[in-house]
Amino acid sequence: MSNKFSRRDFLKLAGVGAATTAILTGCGPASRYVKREPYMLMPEYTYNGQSTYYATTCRECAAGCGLIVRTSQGRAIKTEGNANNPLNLGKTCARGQATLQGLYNPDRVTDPAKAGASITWDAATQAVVDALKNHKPDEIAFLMGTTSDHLFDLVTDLAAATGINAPVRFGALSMFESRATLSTAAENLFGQRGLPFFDVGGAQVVFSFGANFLETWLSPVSYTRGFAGLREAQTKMRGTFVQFESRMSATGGKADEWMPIRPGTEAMVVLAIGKLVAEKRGGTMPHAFIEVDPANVAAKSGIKLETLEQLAEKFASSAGALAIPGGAALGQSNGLTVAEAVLALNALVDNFGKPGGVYFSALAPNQTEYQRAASVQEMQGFIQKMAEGKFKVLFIHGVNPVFELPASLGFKEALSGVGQVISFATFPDETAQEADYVLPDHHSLESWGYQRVVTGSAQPVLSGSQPVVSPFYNTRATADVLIAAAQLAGGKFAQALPFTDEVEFLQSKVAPLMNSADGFFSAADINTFMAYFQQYGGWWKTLDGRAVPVAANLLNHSLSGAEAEFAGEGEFFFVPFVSPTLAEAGANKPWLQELPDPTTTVMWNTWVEINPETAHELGLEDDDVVKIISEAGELEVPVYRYPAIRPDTIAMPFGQGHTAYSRYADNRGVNPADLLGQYFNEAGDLAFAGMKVKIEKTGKKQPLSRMESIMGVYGVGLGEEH
Amino acid sequence: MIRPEEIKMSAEETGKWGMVIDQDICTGCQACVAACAMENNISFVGEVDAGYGRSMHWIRIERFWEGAYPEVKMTPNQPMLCQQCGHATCEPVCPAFATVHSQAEQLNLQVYNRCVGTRYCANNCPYQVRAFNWRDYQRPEPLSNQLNPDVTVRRMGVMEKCTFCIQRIHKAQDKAKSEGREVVDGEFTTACAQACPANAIVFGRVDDPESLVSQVARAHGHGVKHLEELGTLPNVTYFKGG
Amino acid sequence: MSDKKQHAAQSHEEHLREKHLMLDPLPRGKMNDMVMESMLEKPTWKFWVIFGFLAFVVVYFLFYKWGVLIAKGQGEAGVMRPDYWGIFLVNTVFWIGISHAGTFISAILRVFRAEFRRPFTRAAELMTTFGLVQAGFSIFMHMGRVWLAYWLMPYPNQRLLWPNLHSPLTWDLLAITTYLLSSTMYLFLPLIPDVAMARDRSTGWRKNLYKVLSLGFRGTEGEWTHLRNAMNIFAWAIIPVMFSVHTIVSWDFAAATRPGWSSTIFGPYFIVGALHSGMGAAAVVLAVIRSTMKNMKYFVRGEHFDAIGKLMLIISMSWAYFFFNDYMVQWYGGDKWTQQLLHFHEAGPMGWMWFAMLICNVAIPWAILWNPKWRATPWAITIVGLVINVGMWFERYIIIPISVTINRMPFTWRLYEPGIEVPMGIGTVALFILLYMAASKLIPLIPVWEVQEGQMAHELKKFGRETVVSVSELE
Amino acid sequence: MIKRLFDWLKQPLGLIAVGITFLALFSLAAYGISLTQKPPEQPLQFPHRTHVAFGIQCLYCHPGASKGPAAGIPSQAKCWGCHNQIQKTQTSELLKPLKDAVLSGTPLEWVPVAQVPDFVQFNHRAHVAAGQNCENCHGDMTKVTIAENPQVMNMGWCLDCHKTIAGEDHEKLVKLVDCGTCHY
Repeated sequence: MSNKFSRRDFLKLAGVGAATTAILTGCGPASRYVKREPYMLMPEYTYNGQSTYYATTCRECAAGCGLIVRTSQGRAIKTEGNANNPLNLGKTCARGQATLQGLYNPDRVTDPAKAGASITWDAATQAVVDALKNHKPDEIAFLMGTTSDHLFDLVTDLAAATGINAPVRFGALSMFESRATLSTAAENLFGQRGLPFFDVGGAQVVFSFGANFLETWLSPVSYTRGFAGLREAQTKMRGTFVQFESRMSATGGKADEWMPIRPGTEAMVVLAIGKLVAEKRGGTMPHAFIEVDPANVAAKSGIKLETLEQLAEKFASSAGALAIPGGAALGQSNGLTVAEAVLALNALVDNFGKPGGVYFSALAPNQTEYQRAASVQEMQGFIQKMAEGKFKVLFIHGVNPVFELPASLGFKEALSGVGQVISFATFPDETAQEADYVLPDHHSLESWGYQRVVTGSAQPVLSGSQPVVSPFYNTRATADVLIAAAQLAGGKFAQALPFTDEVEFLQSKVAPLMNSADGFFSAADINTFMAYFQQYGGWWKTLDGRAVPVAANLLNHSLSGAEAEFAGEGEFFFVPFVSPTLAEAGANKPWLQELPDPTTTVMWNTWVEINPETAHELGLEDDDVVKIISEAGELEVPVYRYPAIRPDTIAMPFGQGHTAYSRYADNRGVNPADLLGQYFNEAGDLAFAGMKVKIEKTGKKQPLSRMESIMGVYGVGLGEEH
Repeated sequence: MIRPEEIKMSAEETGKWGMVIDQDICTGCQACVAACAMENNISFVGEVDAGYGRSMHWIRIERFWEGAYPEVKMTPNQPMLCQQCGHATCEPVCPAFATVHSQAEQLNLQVYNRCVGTRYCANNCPYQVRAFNWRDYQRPEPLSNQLNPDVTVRRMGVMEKCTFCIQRIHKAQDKAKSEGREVVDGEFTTACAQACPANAIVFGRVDDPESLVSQVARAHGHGVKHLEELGTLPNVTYFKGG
Repeated sequence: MSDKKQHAAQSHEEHLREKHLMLDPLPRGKMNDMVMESMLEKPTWKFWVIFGFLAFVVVYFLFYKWGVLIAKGQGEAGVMRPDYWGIFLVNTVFWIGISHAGTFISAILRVFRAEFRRPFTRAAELMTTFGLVQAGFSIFMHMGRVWLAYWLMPYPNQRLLWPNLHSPLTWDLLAITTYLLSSTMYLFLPLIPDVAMARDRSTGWRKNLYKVLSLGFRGTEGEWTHLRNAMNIFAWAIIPVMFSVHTIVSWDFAAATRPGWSSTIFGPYFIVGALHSGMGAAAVVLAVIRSTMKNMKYFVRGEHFDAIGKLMLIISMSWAYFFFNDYMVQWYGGDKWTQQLLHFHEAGPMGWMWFAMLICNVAIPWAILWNPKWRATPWAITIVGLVINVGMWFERYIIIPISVTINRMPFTWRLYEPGIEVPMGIGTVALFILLYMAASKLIPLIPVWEVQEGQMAHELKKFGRETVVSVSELE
Repeated sequence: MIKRLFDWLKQPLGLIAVGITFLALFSLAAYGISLTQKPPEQPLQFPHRTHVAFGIQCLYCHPGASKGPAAGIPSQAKCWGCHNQIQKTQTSELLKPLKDAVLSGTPLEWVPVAQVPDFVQFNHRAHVAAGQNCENCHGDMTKVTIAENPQVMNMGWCLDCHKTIAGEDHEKLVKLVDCGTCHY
């Protein structure tokens, strides 16, 4: 650790421990019972009782929002958005707010461990050294989270220099976001890799085909700001928002019109709207839309032809029309076609590069091309290699594949094919439990680093992280462990990472930005630059860095309007969706568990949404436990009679069902990924919404905790109506 | 005869601090709820108690349904928090003066250490925004490290509710005073307003016509104050929009 | 012929004497002995079994559970949002209601010289005091931080803080405290001559006890005058206290801003409700005393049940009137939340309770009490009394936890599921009975002097051939 | 029986027994009360008296008092700044805990003396800015070794001063006696 950054001299304060003695006052523990430790070395910039604020980056999801963390006497007290960061402009989502409950979670990994027994960091580092030295480069693999961050760069450098396998990034959110589909569609149509960015805020009419952009999709805070812009009444006309999806998401709940189209017909609906729009706009009919027959689409999708025409009219006549693909629409066998069709629809109204239109997301400052996380099909290949024993050492950081990947892919089983699994997990999660070594990384608020903002901001942003508190447990930064191990391993490893610690590595990475003229700040020397970098929470350019897609022959691209194929025998379309409050890794935070789901207001559990009509036909009531059976598996879950879901569709949130992820997550709810089979769309993303399932009654009841009143909201139990 | 323009509203009627909430852009994302819980040391209560109406949220987001499938619609999300009434129903019924009106800040105070737990205030609150500490809800170590030192930690048997982040008000006032100036609009805001990604919540001085909250209220026009007909003089204004 | 007539007249007279305690005098000493006997009678094993069982219930259900409640918080009970008030307050109102009958019988009937009251004023006054004890317990159980209850009392303190006199709960506290003190005094005053009588007829620790309690009462004319004056003053004074107590209790609800509660008629409605349950309870208590204690068949006769039955019938009718009035005005008001609440009362999940309340409070009393024969039948009256009490408990349950389910925020509506309140409520019932059982062994349950006074005043006179009951002024 | 007990108590031995019992209870209570009045056990017998006598200002070691809510306890580094230049520090038995703590890098765990309950949000800055001197509340530090509380810091004491200071100024009074000024 660099001596220049001596914030770790902080004392760990005993803090305002909840003493049990003060119960009679009804308020907190009397100060007398709190151990008060003064600083041994008080930092110059602080006074007792006064807060210090640090800028860092939120790592609850891969978006990379900037945070300002309030600390008081060495404890992190509150996270707020970093108002300077162009991505989130001072705002946060619920998960960002709850970061501290991860930092101070009672069930973190406290010490490095081998097979469950604590070891010293020296022994742990030696284990990494041995793993690196004693194996052939192609027997060593790294699996990392979705985030494109400094650690990924470090491992990439290491891999490039030593010939070990390039790190693979994966996360459940990227799986449910179908990132590969989005970028493949862009590549197919625009001939350029990149993640499309949809400027919701500038648009007048937004048609969203399944995109849950107000929940967890890509960059929720940024897209929510966009949505507010769409609706803002002062500056322009209030924008219209239409959502096409089979189950009303929290995003769909905000739509002016919600179109419950039949799952699998998204592609043809987009094409039909495209055809009608093209007809209204006149000119030659683009190739992609010729084949589709709107009347037929209307019959198949469940939307009336008049409605389709009205929608097309609205879309065609608006000055700022925008269509967004996402969510379950992409997680089907023809997901890529849907994405391409939606981009074609945007091309039709020629909104590329205009306010309220489609852009390529700005590439982050120290990045030359878009690097996306692995698709599930690529993960399948990875697992295959694991199972075949091609990897002797697997390093896992920032991802919990045993939980996040569908069980049918067999990641857990494949782990036994790997000689040595080294996990850097902060929490004793399901994957860490299977690992041979757990070398706990710091919590993100105790860590250095940077993170690329992949999408959501017009400006290219590199969000910076710094430790806001000293490490609470005997953890060590993974970058430091790898650097130390590489140095000990010597040879090409030492040459690949010629640094003394993580901070020096960081400096080497951000140094090229130091003198950029278009930067938010610049500095003459690296120490000043790093000081600014920490103070402002990163570095970003002042100019719009979004590329404008060029698609001269896009409209000649031929697209099939065929229905998606669904696997499985059951009578219900199965739509798993990411819990808006928990997402993939929020279940260990008690306050996130206690946040009501925005649509159902259920807390602390998993439910299955069934249309009340369907439930009536099946003889199901609220809280009845049903067994859901798919090809890949089955699970039992209580029913929520959800009024805004197609009668032929059922939906379940993803985020619960942990077996090991702190006391707040363990054995709570079920994981719908267990039901998913190995079906992919054309881009290799998982067809997570491409299954049909069966429902069986179990006769059991399990009351769901709801925030809402089932009486007041649904009139259940109020008696017959007058 | 007094003409309408001559009628001056007393400070009690206009209030001092107020909030406007734009339901049209509220996405129901719960960021405000989480921010509130983190700022104000609110306990979590666990699955069973949360499901039995004992959750401690100081702000909750209400949504109802209109129509039936397929024409079903979610009503605009309605964040419901203490309305800081100018003429609150909770205040007169407390036998111990634990919930009192702050003359200085025109807020409904809840003095935790004075509360004896009769729960009359909560019963009498037409907005049902008060939360009672039904049990001694535990924060296992080291979760307590994140407790905000500016906010009293409540224990079993006392009532609590949204304070409009009075600790932030005091902090801002103290800072302004130390610098010999008045508090500037936008210098600080409540935790919920600060977190809200859609900027649906705006907080500030409602007695200052130039403050952002007053401007937003004017720009929107038809604001709704909930259950105004009860004469509670709430200080939170809602815009349904749409 | 005249023999026959004379015989008929004689049998009529005998019939009157048999029927009316006041016309059936016994020698003073004998009557005193009867009361003493009933009190000093060695308790049977049954008595001890019941006493022990109740003591266990009190210790476990009331005090142990209360300890649990204090240690673990109100979460042990069924209260939550929006049902912040639950069975504890139902029980409070219920017990205050029970306590009203005592004062009604002993004060109002005394003031109005209703002669049938004489043998059971003591029993009724005991009900008042013991009922208030349960009410007090219940209200303290309800408090989240009961150890700070003294803050509700006005006492000088360095914080310069006083209780909030705007709050109906403060009024309540003052009213109930006043009532408890005055009713205890009022229980004690008429007890003095009887305790003095007992003192002269007992030995050992009892004699010492009674010596203290009788305050040296010897029965001189001066003492009697003072006592009568005191009792008269108290009788008059306690009547407004009694009315105010339940009116103020009703203001806890009527002064609140809740649909279904903001009702101007709650004051008299609650008073009548209180008398309704109190009369029922008095009838049950009398029947139990009559059947379980020695010599009581002489003091408590059919005529008393008949009189109480009539009162019950009248009170039931006025309760029905107030209920209808309240319902009507609430319904006519047309407020949408009140409409919803009224509908919820009848058709909601607890609708059965609403109908049961009407059956218990109106249908059954009306069906049975119109019949003089049934009225004079102790067991029938007992059943009616019990039924009315169940009905009145339901009424309070409907007014509190069921009504607060419905408020102006439908997002929060939730149905109340009682928890620890149930055993603790049973505990208060057990304590009430326990106190009664103890009292029956410690103090004369029949105010002998009052009966004797009545018997002295009553006379059978003959006007021509008619035998007429005449009552002479004693004072 | 009770009578016999009373009779026994009336004789001289009984009276003495009563007296002893009473005295025992009284002194126990007095001891209990005195315990609450004693300054707590500190890791180091810090002599305020000596430091004040050297002319060190309160704010030198407790600079937070003029800047924020907490006056603060000085860091060991601050102590050491002077003390490592003082010869006596190396030898003095009294100063050994400080030397040990600094050299071993372990914290000295001071026990707070002047404190208000957690439900009181006290702010030093406002009081210092209003012209209150430290000794008005904390007493004369030239007289004590370990700091002691010269008064019970209860609400009556706070209010008393607040009311006096507000005087006739209604606006000030409203602010100074508002519950929300200290309790939130």
